Amino acid sequence: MSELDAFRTEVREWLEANCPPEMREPIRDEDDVCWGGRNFKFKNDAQKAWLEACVAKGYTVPDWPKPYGGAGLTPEQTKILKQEMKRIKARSPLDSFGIWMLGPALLKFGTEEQKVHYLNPIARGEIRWCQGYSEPGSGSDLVSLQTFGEDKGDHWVVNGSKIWTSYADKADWIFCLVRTDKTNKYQGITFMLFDMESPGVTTKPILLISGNSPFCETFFDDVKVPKDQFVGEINRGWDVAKYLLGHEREMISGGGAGGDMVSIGGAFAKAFGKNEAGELDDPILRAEMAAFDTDVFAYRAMGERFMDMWKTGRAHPASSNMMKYVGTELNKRRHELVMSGGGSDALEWDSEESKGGARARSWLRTKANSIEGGTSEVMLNVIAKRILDLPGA
Amino acid sequence: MSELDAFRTEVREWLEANCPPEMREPIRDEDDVCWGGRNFKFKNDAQKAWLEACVAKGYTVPDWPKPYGGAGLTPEQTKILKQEMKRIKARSPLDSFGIWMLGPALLKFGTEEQKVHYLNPIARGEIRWCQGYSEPGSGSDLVSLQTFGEDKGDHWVVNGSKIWTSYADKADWIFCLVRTDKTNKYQGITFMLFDMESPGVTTKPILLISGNSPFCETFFDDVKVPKDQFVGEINRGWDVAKYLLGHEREMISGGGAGGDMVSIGGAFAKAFGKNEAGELDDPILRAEMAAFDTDVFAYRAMGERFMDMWKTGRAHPASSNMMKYVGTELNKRRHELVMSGGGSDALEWDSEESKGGARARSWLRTKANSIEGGTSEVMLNVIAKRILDLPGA
Amino acid sequence: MPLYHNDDQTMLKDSVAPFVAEQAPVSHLRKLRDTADATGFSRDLWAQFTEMGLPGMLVPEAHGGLGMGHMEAGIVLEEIGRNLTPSPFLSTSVGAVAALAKAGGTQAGRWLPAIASGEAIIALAIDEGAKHRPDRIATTATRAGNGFRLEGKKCFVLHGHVADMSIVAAKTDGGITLFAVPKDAKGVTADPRRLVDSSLASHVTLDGVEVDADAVIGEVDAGGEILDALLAATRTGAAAEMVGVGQGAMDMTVTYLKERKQFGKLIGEFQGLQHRAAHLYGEMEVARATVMKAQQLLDEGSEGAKLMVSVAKAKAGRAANLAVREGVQMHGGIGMTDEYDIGLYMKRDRALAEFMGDVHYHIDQVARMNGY
Amino acid sequence: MPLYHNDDQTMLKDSVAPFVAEQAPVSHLRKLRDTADATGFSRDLWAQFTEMGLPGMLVPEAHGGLGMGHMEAGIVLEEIGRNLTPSPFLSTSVGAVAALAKAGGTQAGRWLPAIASGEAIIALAIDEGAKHRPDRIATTATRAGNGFRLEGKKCFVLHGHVADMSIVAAKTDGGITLFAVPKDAKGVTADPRRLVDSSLASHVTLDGVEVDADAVIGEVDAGGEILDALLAATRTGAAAEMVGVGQGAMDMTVTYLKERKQFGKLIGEFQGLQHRAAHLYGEMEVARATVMKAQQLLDEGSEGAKLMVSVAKAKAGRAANLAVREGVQMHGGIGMTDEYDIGLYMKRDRALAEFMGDVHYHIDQVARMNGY
Repeated sequence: MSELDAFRTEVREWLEANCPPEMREPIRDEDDVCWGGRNFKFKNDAQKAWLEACVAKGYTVPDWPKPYGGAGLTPEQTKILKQEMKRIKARSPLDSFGIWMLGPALLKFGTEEQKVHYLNPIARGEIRWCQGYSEPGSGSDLVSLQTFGEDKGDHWVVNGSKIWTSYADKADWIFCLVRTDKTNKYQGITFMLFDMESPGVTTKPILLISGNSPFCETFFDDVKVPKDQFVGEINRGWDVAKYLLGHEREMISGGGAGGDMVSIGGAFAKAFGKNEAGELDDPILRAEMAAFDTDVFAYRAMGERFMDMWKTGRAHPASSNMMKYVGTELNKRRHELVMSGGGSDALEWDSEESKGGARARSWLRTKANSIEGGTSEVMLNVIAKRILDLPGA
Repeated sequence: MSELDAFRTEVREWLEANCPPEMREPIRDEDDVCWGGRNFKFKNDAQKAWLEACVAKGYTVPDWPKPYGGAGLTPEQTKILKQEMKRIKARSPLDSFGIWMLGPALLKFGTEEQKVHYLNPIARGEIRWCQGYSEPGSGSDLVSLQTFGEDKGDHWVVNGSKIWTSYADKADWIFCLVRTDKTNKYQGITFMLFDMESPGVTTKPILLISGNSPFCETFFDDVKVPKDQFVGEINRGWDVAKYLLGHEREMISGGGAGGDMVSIGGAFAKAFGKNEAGELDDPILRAEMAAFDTDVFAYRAMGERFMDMWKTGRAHPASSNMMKYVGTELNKRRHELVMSGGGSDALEWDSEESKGGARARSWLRTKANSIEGGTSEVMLNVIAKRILDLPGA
Repeated sequence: MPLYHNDDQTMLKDSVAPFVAEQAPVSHLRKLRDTADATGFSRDLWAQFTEMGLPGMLVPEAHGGLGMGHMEAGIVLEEIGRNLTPSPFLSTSVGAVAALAKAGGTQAGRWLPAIASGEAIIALAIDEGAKHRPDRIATTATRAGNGFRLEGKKCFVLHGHVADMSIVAAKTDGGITLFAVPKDAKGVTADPRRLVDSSLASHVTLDGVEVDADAVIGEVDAGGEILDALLAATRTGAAAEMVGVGQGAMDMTVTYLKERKQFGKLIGEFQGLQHRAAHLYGEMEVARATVMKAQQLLDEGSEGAKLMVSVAKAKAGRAANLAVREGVQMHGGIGMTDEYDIGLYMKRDRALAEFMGDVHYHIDQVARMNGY
Repeated sequence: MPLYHNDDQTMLKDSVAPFVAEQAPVSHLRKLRDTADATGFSRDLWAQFTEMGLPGMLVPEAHGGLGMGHMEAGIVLEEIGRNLTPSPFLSTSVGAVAALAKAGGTQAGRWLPAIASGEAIIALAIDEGAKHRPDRIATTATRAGNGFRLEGKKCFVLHGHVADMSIVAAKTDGGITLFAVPKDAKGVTADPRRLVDSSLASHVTLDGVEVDADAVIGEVDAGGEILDALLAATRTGAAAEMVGVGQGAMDMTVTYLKERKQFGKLIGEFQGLQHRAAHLYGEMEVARATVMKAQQLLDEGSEGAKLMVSVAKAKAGRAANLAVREGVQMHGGIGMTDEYDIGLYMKRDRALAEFMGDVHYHIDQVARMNGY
């Protein structure tokens, strides 16, 4: 038996022993997600036990080095762990922006001290992070950021506001782009970290068209931030932000916002019935679903190729923009078809049968796919300039 | 009986007596079209007799005033004449750029003397005109015209070249945009008329992807043009050209390049057969054809509304650009579907069964619809700026 | 008739447009929504509609209405669409009136004046499943005593929980028959559901509902033609409302393009967005012309109306859908917030798209009517 | 296996790409076309292909070939597509080889070595109508003497008039049987037609053609699976060629955008065109990945191959069609001239789109394979 096979057996046994049955049920709603953090309330004992078991093994961040709270697994081992978890339908023990975003930034740009200091609490689910990039009025245009940190020797005093800060009302700390040099429009931004309990920080949830409020507006009024709480270099926060945007896009295009890339027509054939020829009994919708399915299977192939190339450095650095563009547009189309297939049932907004309007709300939610993490228009600009090398403008 | 009814009866009788049976057959190819001109060879006696009969009545240009060779019909009478000709499937007695383009320009901008002098030979099919707008390297950008007419007192000396001059190799005269003032980029252009037999004029047909050569490159090498051969004002040729472009676009969008706006699916159902449910037996193609047909019927309604509004001055002046855009894009889609419906038969290029590759050649021809007379991109720019009033750039 | 509004129609528009914009703008919808209004529309507003004579505009003059046509109703519906105004106008004053006027007889005499006077709200109980399939009605009406006994389930019945009468399509021995089922009929239960656009539509159960013989609208077994009239009118009306929704969304978006700056420019200066906005404008103009053509053909009683009605519902559906999608996308993040109106346009468009047959249904009808 | 070319495949590409670009660029096609060549391809070029070992690249080593896979064949086909090179590679070296290798037996022994040595050109006589419907074969093969008698009509048979052998699909008592029909068989007439892309495809008449029992490829009545192998290989190959055509058209167009000036700017500076070019790039990348995935699954003998082959043919069809349409439009007037190459890309794309099932056919297959 190869080492990897041995590892697989070990993981399988560990999961069997440690993953509670409740944690093998599908996620039903937001409440089932374990976000961690100072004020997090576990939904039940199983959720808590599962997190603690994973923390002990380093399995909340299996590929991070052990000194930072990970399990130090190789990419092959990480893949096996994921496969085995998927096999038993284990829920993710811990989700957080700390794991997805700040962690990778610190691993790349952080000092050794910062890594130890910040990554461990993330891995243990003790500190929940949020992200502060966009500002009212800036949107896709990060150059126009206005939030300013005035240099006061050993600390900055930060004033301004952020928008689209995910779950800022529930987060403990924020990683945040703050202008620290007004003379340099393109640079002059620092990637700061600070506690959301700092005096002067307030948050206000934003109600979305889906009826949910996953985002906030966040206001900074003379917030004191110690001068050692930044990542990368002062005035070079761009480098960190760009790296993270690429990382986010990779996540989104690698499946996240791409949604379930499975056939849509097959599922609807049941709801619609079939005609004598065995075809879904709405010929035009059938045609649109078949065209969509064709695009889904094709996109899945591209996703595989992209990941294969990305991992081995063969992908064009801007190709994640293309994946993001194609994947998010496709996902929006999927949900238009889901609504169409669902007919008047799918219009229901709060009935029990509709699971509280789940289809309608998801459909509306997908409209943000092509806006968040860089709009489709920005993606197309980047492809045009950086991949096709089209001239200025 | 109303006056119009009486007119209809009169027209009907006249057509019965004067339109030869051969002239009631559908046009099969280019050869069947009567273009007139100095060197025109009639295909047969019927074609000649039909032209002469119409010339005598003023029916080649029925709505032009009688002194210019027309019949002086009112719009209502003109409509009746067209209806009656269509009823018996009468061919057009005379087609020409003189009738379609130069005529309307002269009627609007010409002096009385010019109208009498130029319009009568057009109405009689004696002089065949061609149009010289585009130049190599200018395309949609008429501001960059280079062909220059140097002022020599009583004449200009014209040097330069034109491209996309339709049938220039067969035309007798040309109406042509010539720069006469180099200091004014946006004005400084004169709408000149001159004889293609003038010394220094040469033409070279351009072979198109359809295999036809309806256009030429035309070269001017010290061509002498008398100073009275222009329309409108010197250095204000733009006004005339713009008027004509609008007129051309109106023609195109009013049906010309819009092609036959009839159901495409019905015709193909015969070729494909139907399934037990009576549906065209290629479900995806059927869906595309049905979506296309829906768009065709919709476009036809817009065409009717556009003409109703245009005639009574209710249409936005730039709405012809919108009609042109929508209509030409639709016609390209039609021919993609025709090719798809025709399958491998429609690929044939010169076989007898395929009528010399008629479908394939027509399909390729339609690709120019969204280029000639202003590209789709230019149309969209105009709509954005002039109708939606979007800002600069 | 030319395909633009004549002077009378322009006058109508000039009075209706400011009325709706002032009395029932988008904030009116928000208020109903945020107070979880249980009616689905404002009865005060309906009283104002009545003062304007709107509920009975299609009702024949003999029955106390204005005897106007679909072109005129479309003018009102476009403004309703542009302002996202909740109202029973489409079901009651367009769909029900078309059916009753076509049928004549007792029920027409009873309900048309009540519609014209603003007293009666009528619901259309046609659909029986999540998708519109009026050729597959399973609800049955069997002879019982002097009348009929109705058995079946209906859904997507707008205003079904508050309507004074519902027009119910049911299968009878020899065809389809339409019935006027009053609100208080025994065995009828309406279960209202809040929809994505905050309107209320009911699942209606007909459990052994007994009605008199004169509850039949028109003749027994001959409801097919009346149903066709109802469907044609309601579809065309929904299409007109969608033109209003699309136009409202497009106008908001074009305005935004002229105000919002990004990368140091007004975003409306970017050719990428300009071309998309111009394309949308073209699609909206096509939809508008198509809807007017359908209205004209209906008003003329032309044979070609049926085809053009399906074309109109399909085309208005595509164009309005494009308008709201482009609207949300071009607004960027703010377009995703509940505070901003563009998302409400997307929601209303979605509900109207489904009502009385979606784009796919009507494209399929176009194919069938052309023999393939 | 990762979804990119490995080192050996990259080496193959590095040798094939310059070879095709130098020996058979677009001007090569023009020359054949302008001299009204009656063969449909250059036999000299085919001899050069043979020197490179290309005709037999898919032929098993036991039969004198290189025993490579569809991924490798795709590399060659992409270059053929990019240069619009006329050749019998797809029919002979991909489609016919797939069928013969799958079947084995006498015909494999006879023809595979001849293909590998460049001596044999093979045509695929599958289609019987203007549209590809391989599940509705009407050509019959009835037992006669020691062999079979073939009766029927085939069309869209590329190289049919010059092929040394044609693979003919026919109905037999218990299924489909494939036959190797040699060029000189009595009763076969091939009527070559010039197609829009200047290639030659024949209408083939089989008028009582008598063949020996050993003309059967594989087993009698068991041709379905062999035909499936032929179709899967040819469709995937055509898709790979279309990726080449689309890529060639896109590259020409992007280059043009960087050179052509209008209104005082390079047209590639206009965001309207930039976004369309970027969108096209995305579609081409999707198509490329999909075609590679289909090749990989075919090479692995995976069950999922059939679905992915249809996805690939459909997706490559859509992407290449977009590439040539955008190519002609963005080139403007010059794109309409015969002198410029972009129109030739549009023509080749059209022929390939139709070959072995068009986009509609394959989208429909995707639906069927997913049970709806």
